[in-house]
Amino acid sequence: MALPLPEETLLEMYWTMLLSRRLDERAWALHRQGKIAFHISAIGHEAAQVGAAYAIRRGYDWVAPYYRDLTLMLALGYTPREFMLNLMGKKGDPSSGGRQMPSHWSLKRANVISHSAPVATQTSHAAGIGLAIKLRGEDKVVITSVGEGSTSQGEWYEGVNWAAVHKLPVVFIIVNNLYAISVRQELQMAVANAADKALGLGLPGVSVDGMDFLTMYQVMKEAVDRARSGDGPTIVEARVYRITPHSSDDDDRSYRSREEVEQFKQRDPLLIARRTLEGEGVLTPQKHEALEQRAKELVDEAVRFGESAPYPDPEEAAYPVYAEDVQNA
Amino acid sequence: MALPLPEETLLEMYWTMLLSRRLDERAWALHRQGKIAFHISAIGHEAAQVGAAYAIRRGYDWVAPYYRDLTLMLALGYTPREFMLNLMGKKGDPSSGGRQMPSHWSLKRANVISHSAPVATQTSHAAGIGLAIKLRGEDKVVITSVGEGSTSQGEWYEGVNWAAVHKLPVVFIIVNNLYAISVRQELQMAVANAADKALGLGLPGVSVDGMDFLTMYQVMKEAVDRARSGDGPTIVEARVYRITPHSSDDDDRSYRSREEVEQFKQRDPLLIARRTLEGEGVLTPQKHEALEQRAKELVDEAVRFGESAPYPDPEEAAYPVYAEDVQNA
Amino acid sequence: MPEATLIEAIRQAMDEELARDERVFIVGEDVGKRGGVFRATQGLYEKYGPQRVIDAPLAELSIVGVGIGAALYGMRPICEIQFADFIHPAFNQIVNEAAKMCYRSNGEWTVPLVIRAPYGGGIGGGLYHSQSVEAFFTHVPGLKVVIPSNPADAKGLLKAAVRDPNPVLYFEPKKGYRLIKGEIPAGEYLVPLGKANVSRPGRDLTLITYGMTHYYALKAAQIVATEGIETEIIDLRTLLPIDKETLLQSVKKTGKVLIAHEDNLTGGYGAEIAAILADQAFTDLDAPIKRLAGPDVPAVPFSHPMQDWFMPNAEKIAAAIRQLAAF
Amino acid sequence: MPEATLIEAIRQAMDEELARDERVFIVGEDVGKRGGVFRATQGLYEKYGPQRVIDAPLAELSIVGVGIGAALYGMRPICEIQFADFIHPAFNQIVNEAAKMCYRSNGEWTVPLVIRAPYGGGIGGGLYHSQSVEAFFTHVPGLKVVIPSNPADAKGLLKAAVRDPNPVLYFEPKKGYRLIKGEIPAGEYLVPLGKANVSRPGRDLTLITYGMTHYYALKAAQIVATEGIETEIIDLRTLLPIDKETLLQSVKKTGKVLIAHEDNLTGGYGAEIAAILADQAFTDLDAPIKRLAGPDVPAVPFSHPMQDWFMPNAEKIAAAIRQLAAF
Ligand SMILES: Cc1ncc(C[n+]2csc(CCOP(=O)(O)OP(=O)(O)O)c2C)c(N)n1
Ligand SMILES: Cc1ncc(C[n+]2csc(CCOP(=O)(O)OP(=O)(O)O)c2C)c(N)n1
Ligand SMILES: [Mg+2]
Ligand SMILES: [Mg+2]
Repeated sequence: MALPLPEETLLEMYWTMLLSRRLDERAWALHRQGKIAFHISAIGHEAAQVGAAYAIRRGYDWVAPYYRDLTLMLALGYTPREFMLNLMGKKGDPSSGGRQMPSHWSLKRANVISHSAPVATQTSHAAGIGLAIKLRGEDKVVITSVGEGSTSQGEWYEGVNWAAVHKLPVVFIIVNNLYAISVRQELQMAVANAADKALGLGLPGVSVDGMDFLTMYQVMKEAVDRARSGDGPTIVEARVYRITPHSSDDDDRSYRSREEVEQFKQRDPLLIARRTLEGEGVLTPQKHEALEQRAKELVDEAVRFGESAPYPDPEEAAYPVYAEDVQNA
Repeated sequence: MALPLPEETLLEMYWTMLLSRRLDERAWALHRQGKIAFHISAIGHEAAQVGAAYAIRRGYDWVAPYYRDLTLMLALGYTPREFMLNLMGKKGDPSSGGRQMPSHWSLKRANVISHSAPVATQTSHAAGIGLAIKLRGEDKVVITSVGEGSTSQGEWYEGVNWAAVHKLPVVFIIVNNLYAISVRQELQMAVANAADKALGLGLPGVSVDGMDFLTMYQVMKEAVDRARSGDGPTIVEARVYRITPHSSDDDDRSYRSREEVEQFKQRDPLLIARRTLEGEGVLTPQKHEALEQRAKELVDEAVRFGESAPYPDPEEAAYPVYAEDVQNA
Repeated sequence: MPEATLIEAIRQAMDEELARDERVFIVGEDVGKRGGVFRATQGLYEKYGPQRVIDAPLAELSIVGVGIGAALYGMRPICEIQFADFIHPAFNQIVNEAAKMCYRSNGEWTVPLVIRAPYGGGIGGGLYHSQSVEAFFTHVPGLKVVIPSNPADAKGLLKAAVRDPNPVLYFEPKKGYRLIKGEIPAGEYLVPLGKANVSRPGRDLTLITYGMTHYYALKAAQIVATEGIETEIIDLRTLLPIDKETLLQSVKKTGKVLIAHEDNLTGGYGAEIAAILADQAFTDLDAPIKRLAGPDVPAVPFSHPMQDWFMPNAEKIAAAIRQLAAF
Repeated sequence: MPEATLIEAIRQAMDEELARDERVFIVGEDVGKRGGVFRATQGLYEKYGPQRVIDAPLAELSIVGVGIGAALYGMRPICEIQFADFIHPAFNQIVNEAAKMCYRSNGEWTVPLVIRAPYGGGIGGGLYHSQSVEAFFTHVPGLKVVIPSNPADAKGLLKAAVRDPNPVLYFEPKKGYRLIKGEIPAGEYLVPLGKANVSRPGRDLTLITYGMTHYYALKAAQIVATEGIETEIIDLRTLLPIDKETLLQSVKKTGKVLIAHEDNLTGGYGAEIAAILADQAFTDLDAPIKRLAGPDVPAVPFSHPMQDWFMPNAEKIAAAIRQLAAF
């Protein structure tokens, strides 16, 4: 297989996935220890996210993510320390200064817009950014993601429709992990693949194995190039699996079997990536071990940093309601 | 051509279209005379509506219409007198007792539910009726209609999606007259045919010449049969043209050429129906003349009836806000 | 009388209504196998099956829209909105459709529908899992709006809501789901919609409240009672239609009014109560009408110190009582 | 100073802002070739082209959502909702997104967006072309809500709204589009948001109102003036944030308050004004705070006699003034 990216980049992608996984696992541990109140996980989704991130010009293109996009965020320069501030609701959390729940991202320096919890509302924001890019005649692209369940929302449909009608430079990622909390895909949609929704909206739709970071990267790259060259939007469905419960508030045993979960763990995106990269001689067990070591150190350090960081002052909650009140500018 | 329905029924369908046209024309005249405040027209849409009406078991199946469905309503037993009460906002208007604008239908005796002005809200109502029919194990069917522009609403998408997921006995009619007021189809959707939206929702979609009542009838009949037999919903796109301005408040000269309108008048659904029926020997010029005569009499009588009918008392406006206040039951 | 938590009371009400009337069904996200994210419908899917307890697509407007359609056909749907914060996509269906159906059809069509949604903060839910949304709907004629404050009312009001021929919004104080316990009268138990409850009699001032804030209010009244201030508390229970009678009677007696709710102040439900009293009880008033409400920020923040800053509690209410009593 | 109608003033404001700032664009249904169903954007499509005056799909939530996205990117969109009655599908985008963006991102992202919508009845529009919707939004911190009552304000407020860094809802009294005429100061003319206007001074009572009802209020004040009653009228202009200062000053002087709006009474905007005054002006008040508002029915009916029954007018307001003045 001809590698589509330089070795260094591939290693960076692998590193990002690994770091994401270790941060995510630590978050679950912190939750068990009662040190954080909530976590919503990206475990199983890492390959799809890193594939998407490396298909855009990071820091130049725009991103409208959703709550599972930890790996994507790390690829855009979000740091482990920042994630810990976010998890713990500490001062300096760049997403919201502790106002939003964890994993409700925003990172202005990386062109990541703020999203909310009501699902799919970011879809029309992405279309609007695409419209602005087009009106200004720029060559930027915007990518946006939602879960497959969220495509049941009229919010999603209307946003994609705008981009299709106006041929806007947007890539709409549908992260299909088969479940919306407990509700399976069959109760959300009557099409076999979420990507088939593209057929009704008049844009290309591709369904891809989102457990394989290189496949995801390649499909995303095509879609992003297409958007950048003015040919319009694409829907990319990344087929993944959520290996953990929906969130730290969930208990998934009521709605799916342990066998099913175990089966999908065989296709863990980190294992697949490691196998590919080792097969290509890009990664060695030694290199992997070194990365693990570095991840552990970074995560440990980030936790210490987060724990010693102060909480916001209560009175910070009073602003900024209006742009006039902004005090962090 | 083998006629799909008894001659008598075909004549009835033709009669309904003719009566609808003459009532509609009279409404425009009444508006010009300052006798009514508002009219929204079905002219050009008659064939699609009569085709749909005769495909269901009228009075048994359920209907969630939209404001252009005058012909459909007449086929369901709505009377010229009732239409005049409705146009004039007089007491006894069966849709709303003068509360709603004209052509916002409701006719409980014919299983026609009340619809509002915000477009496409009736789509999920139709899905809900379909769900109720299915839950009760009945063999009824519900049909519902919207314009092609209204399919841009998330409201429409979500309602159809429900029916597709649960295989509900619903037929979703999209009346494509190319315009939503002034906005052409190309600015509403990126698909060539509105029926293509079915591809993204996982149900069959058929695009049909809605200017030909027999074609419309046959396609609707299939879709209704399919729904009744438990095989699920269908989208039927009726390609028509709105020969009049959008409503009595509209001036269509700013957004479409007179040539275009003239061209479509050549395909007037009444002319097509008359040609077909005369060709088959079902209709003769004499019979046609008699129908015209009867229509004129009926319309004249209805106008007189409407004009002499009283307005609602002002205080009627105070109720019924809640079911407890219902005074007409 | 057995003790139950608030959420058990709600579950009981649904269970009994499902058993009583086969037109009743539940529709919402994760209400089936999962039993609801707060477990309000736990066990009902197993008991009544997927035709009576329906896992909906993740799409609130159609959850309500489908409910309306089914109600028009003669069913009695209970729609669950997973969090009140997610009722906004269904606003058009609730306000333009459900609320106006009876009026616009001159009574030919009615919408016997219940929409349940957990509301309120203090549970670390941040901006989008903490909202109070009642004021958007108490402005809408054609809707009924109910908020229970204790298990007995929760059960009796929900059962009455299911039987009501109108669209009823039923907001549940989620922070109280397991926190608030109480006895529930045995057997068939209904609490009529539209009737407020004087949950604590008192002579010095009238404290008007509902839902979770009522829980704090009771505690606050206990605190100030030790200081000799006797607070009369009115638990509204039904916010629309408003039980003006009960309010006016109490104010006639006390002459002082404090209105408390968690939702933000400006344009909140308390404004209407204040406005009614400033008109109809003007001559009975001995002091300015006071409101204690959430601050005018977009929603409850996540981080604990900021959440605490936002939330009402017994101490804040006690302070407001003292100030008003001293007027 | 040239005279203009209300709608001409609105068009002028958009024309000037489009010319001044290339980040400004208009998006809505039929705003292009058709020039808007009320002709508010007439000529602008021809002048600025389809990139600056965009005919949107028939889908309000995405009209607002796309506007928000473009605003985040640095544009200054003006979104037109064809009738205020159709703003409901966009409720989630307005309340959960636009209003909360600045707060939830701790100020990193702001939404400089204007949403224009014609509101109000008396034009034979029935339940869905007559609604007043301001009270849904004046409850939402993070939004600004503006309603002009005359051409000069309409122009100056709209231009200020376009330049405001926040989401601004700008509701236009459609019955007054051609009915209300007035002079507009020449040259660049801005009216600051957040400032009410004492449009008629008087000593006997304060009449607080806005928009179309202000038009009737002026006439009512003229009628009762001939009977010796001097009404002070406050035209709010900006409903959120509220200019409390101006209100309190006036009530200090007159001691009596009548609040008038077309929207239905319960939970309407007037409730908040009454509540503020019942607290902060309590000792200044010589009479109950009165509200004259639309009746509590779901919306304005179509048929003339019923529409008249619903609508406020100069006579109804004059009657309320007389009654209050006599207290
Ligand atoms: C409008 C809205 N309704 C309900 C919820 C509650 N909720 C949070 S996540 C979720 C499931 C989302 O499923 P999916 O879109 O498939 O994404 P996934 O979590 O599987 O990645 C639900 C129902 C919400 N956040 N927003
Ligand atoms: C939610 C909503 N937005 C806007 C309108 C105003 N409006 C009334 S009809 C119409 C055009 C509808 O076009 P289409 O759906 O194609 O139906 P047609 O009138 O062409 O039959 C519009 C924009 C409305 N009624 N509802
Ligand atoms: Mg999912
Ligand atoms: Mg059309």
